[in-house]
Amino acid sequence: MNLSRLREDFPALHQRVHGKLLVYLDNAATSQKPKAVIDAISRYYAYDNANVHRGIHALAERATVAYEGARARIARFIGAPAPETVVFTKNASEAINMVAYAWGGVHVREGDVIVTTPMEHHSNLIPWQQLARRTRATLRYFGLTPDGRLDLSNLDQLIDERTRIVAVTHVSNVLGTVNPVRRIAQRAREVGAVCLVDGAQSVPHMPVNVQELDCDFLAFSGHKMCGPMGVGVLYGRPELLAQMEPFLFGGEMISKVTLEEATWKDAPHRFEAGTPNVGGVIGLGAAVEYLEAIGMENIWRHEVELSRYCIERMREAIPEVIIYGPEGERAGLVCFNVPGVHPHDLAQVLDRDGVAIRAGHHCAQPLMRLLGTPATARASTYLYNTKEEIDIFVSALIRAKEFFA
Amino acid sequence: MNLSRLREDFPALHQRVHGKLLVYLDNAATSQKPKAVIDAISRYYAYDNANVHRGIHALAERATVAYEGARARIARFIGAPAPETVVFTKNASEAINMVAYAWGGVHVREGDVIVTTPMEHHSNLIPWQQLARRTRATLRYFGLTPDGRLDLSNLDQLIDERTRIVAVTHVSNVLGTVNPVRRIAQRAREVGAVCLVDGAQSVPHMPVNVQELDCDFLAFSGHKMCGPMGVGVLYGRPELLAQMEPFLFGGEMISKVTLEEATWKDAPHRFEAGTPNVGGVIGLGAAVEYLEAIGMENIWRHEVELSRYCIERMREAIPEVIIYGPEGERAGLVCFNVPGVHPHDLAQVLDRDGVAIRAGHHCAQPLMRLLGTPATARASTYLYNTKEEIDIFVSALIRAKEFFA
Amino acid sequence: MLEDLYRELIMDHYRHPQNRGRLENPTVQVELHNPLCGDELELQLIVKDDTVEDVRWTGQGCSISQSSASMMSQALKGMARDRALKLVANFQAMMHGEDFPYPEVELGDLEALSGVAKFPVRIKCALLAWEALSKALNQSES
Amino acid sequence: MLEDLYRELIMDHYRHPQNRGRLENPTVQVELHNPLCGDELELQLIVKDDTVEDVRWTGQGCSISQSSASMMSQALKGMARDRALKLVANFQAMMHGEDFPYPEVELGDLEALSGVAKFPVRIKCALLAWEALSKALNQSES
Ligand SMILES: Cc1ncc(COP(=O)(O)O)c(C=O)c1O
Ligand SMILES: Cc1ncc(COP(=O)(O)O)c(C=O)c1O
Repeated sequence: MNLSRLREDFPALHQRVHGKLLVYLDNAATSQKPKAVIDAISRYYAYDNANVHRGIHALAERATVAYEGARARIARFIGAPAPETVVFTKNASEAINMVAYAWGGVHVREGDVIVTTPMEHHSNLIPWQQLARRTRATLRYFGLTPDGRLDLSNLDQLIDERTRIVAVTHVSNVLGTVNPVRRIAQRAREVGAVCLVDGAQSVPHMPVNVQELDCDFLAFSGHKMCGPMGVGVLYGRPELLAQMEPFLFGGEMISKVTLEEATWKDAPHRFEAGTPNVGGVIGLGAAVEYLEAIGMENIWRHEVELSRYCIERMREAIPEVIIYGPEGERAGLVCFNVPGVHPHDLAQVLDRDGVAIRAGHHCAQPLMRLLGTPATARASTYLYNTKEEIDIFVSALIRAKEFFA
Repeated sequence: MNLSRLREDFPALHQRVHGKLLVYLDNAATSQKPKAVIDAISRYYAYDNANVHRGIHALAERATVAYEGARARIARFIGAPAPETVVFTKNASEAINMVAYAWGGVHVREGDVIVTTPMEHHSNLIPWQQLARRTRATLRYFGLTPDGRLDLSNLDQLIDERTRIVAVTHVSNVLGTVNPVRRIAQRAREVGAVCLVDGAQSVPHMPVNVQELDCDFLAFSGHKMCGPMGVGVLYGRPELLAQMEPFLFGGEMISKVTLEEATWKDAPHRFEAGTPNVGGVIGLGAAVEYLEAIGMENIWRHEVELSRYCIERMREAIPEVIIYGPEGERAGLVCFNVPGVHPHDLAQVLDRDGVAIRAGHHCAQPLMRLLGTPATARASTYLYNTKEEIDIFVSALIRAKEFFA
Repeated sequence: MLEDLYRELIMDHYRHPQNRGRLENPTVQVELHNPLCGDELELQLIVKDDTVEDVRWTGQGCSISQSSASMMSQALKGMARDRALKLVANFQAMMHGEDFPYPEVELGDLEALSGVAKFPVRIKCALLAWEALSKALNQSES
Repeated sequence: MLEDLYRELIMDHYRHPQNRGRLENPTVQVELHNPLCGDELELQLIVKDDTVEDVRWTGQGCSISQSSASMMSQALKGMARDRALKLVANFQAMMHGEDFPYPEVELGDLEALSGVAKFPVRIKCALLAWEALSKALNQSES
């Protein structure tokens, strides 16, 4: 990876903020976009914009080919067996809600068990809480080890014959832990449960193959992987999608409609009611093309190395720093606290040095409670971040600490 | 309105299709985008892109200000009493589904009545069919007059004390009829029902003021009004939004979360789970700014005149043409059939002359059945269309008719 | 080119559809429609001794769907069930621009529809009758 | 400028918070939190004869939310309920860059927090204690 060349592709990275060069370390919230993606969207709106699927004219045909082409590319990117297994939503959250309503609403009954973990993002937690409440099912949680991994010692009791669905994040957006989702999905399969993987923090950063993971559903968001906002993806095993009733109703997803009733198209269209975000999907297709050209293996190695370097430098500079999550290989994000300085104040002071980090509960309040802190600071990297940026971040951190001392 | 200057703003209009200058008459499906909108989106992604609401750094602040600023502008545009009454969805369909689930699911019970019309787009029909099915409520339909208006003669019996919700389109996407929604909303209020107006075909084309209409909900889509795809709007009366439980769960919409339960933020955030389409909303804000500068009154007058001219010219050229919908003032769209030529074939042949129209059921199968045809052709205009384009369209129509004669 | 789509033979069948109508005693019938455009088609067959003895169809649709049904019905009469299934496969392959799986079964006049493959949105129109045929033949399996 | 936000007085209150702790016998107490960041605050008052006789607060949060609570608690002691409500309104106006609705009620030291108004995301931090106060005073209405 030629970092300085690659950075040229991202216009947002070359701006000054409060007079300082921007160091963008808030990638777990959303990534910046390469010019290729921004231009693909502009070009679509400038020349090919039309509603898809039903139009006979040239623009509608171009838009449909581009939209379905992006679907095929994204399917290949995650190793999906067919384009039809990829449903477009507005974000990962909608994808997860769709499964909770459309699959869960039918297959989960009173007394059944839903298994999830205390390290989930709210988007992969509250839909299951609500499903459990609606169906009177039981919500059961993995334990966490002291170093922030899932406790697998009781896996077979945790995921038992009463379990209908296991919802687990691939990579924690707080701890950086990479969870053994293949093993968990296998156990789910053994007891006849389905396994949904929240890939919001994995798909953008590492090679992910749904057939190797052998999961039933995978949800992720385009905006965290160089794509535009407003596009999420739900991958579903073909048999499961075929069984699922739709969840949103309207144009594009119907087969036959009378005043009394309606029948549905097959997946994926059945789950895409209304005009889809064609421009957004095309943008995500361009993002995937961009990422593939760089190589997901390379991106992952780069980020693992960055987070290792980052943690090392932080500990050197501020020995009392608290770093959350496991030692060893972990994703390119670091949640931390500097004793005596609230993460908000850290983020504020760092911002004035041009360094963008995030502070707060990271949509993981239950995990915050387990970690014994109401909030943390988080520095999260992506393919374009450099060690020099980590150095700037750490220097800014030292200044911030001194400011509040 | 200086049409030739205005047309300069739309890059898509200046292309050739099969060697002919594009005449885009598929605006009811989706509109073209002015450069101001395309640039606003590019600029956002190039410089201000960040996740909103929770970030302390400069980009997050800029993104949040722009996102909430667009909300305020859009609220003003429809005469909403406050920005908080505007909820962003992915399209009009999702907005309507949200009301059917989140309001309907709670307030509609067995034996209650839901009133709608046979001229609805599937997106404002199937959500109510499904709600009626889930709750065992009764679905009741307005009658249509022979010239394609709502029959109001039995309004007081139709909307009676058992009625909970009335869902009606403001402008029909097939007939061009402008429905008297203010009168209908008033009747709904009298019996304590709420009234949802589908503004997908009105908000882009005419001045719409929710307080003048006195409706409870208004749904519309950004992509039909010069904005990008992937953004819809649900306006809701503040008291109703405050009562409504959320419908999608996840990040951004919560207040407090434990492993067992969660509480919600107030509207509108309560209804915006997950990362919103910030870029799309900013694009819609720019679209509204663009439309306001031209003036919705001017746009409406222009389109009324265009459809009058179009119908006149079509009848002159092809006396046997069948035109659906009322005589007199109607929206700028014309559904029609040329006897002996299937609308698909018309659309195909017109496409080769550079003229983009739509053919099919226009997501209104029940209405097609009432009109006694499986499909129609549709030419639909917007602010940038000209009488010269109508002339080109009509000439192409004559050639197409001859081709199939 | 528009002429690739609307060949003379196609227009002939559209203007003078063959075997349009209903049978008194079909052994199998199938109703299908194309949700994209609202086209509808009802296909009736008399299949006896593994042979398609008679065919009728009714429906509403564009020139492509109507002529495809008309030409199909003509090709079909008296054809062995097996061969008809192979014809379906060949026709579908032609629409998707693929090689014929059964080159020994010739499409004859039906090749006039090959131009449709260049018009992605219209492929569904051409295939509607064939989907109905495929269903009908599978249902008539004894 | 960062100095507008982190004025000396604010940092003093952050490092040495006033009236932090819990009361034995509060007449009213309110717990609030800021969902944007997880900040939490519990406010306890003793309101007697329409006067705020004592104040304590606990909670976790950033320098702005903590110093705001601390400075508020200092200003509040012995203040008439009515005047306290006006102080809330003035403080909120200051945060939103509006004119004081009750110019006769002075903010005193609290003006040190005026710089927060330039940092939109932090306004909620500064307001947390005041929202709690507003709720508490309304609840303590006799
Ligand atoms: C009257 C009407 N209602 C609803 C819709 C649905 O809009 P969308 O597809 O953007 O959800 C449309 C547009 O197709 C429409 O014309
Ligand atoms: C692990 C995880 N899951 C789900 C989400 C939700 O993604 P979105 O907000 O795009 O729906 C996020 C991102 O915020 C995340 O980090």
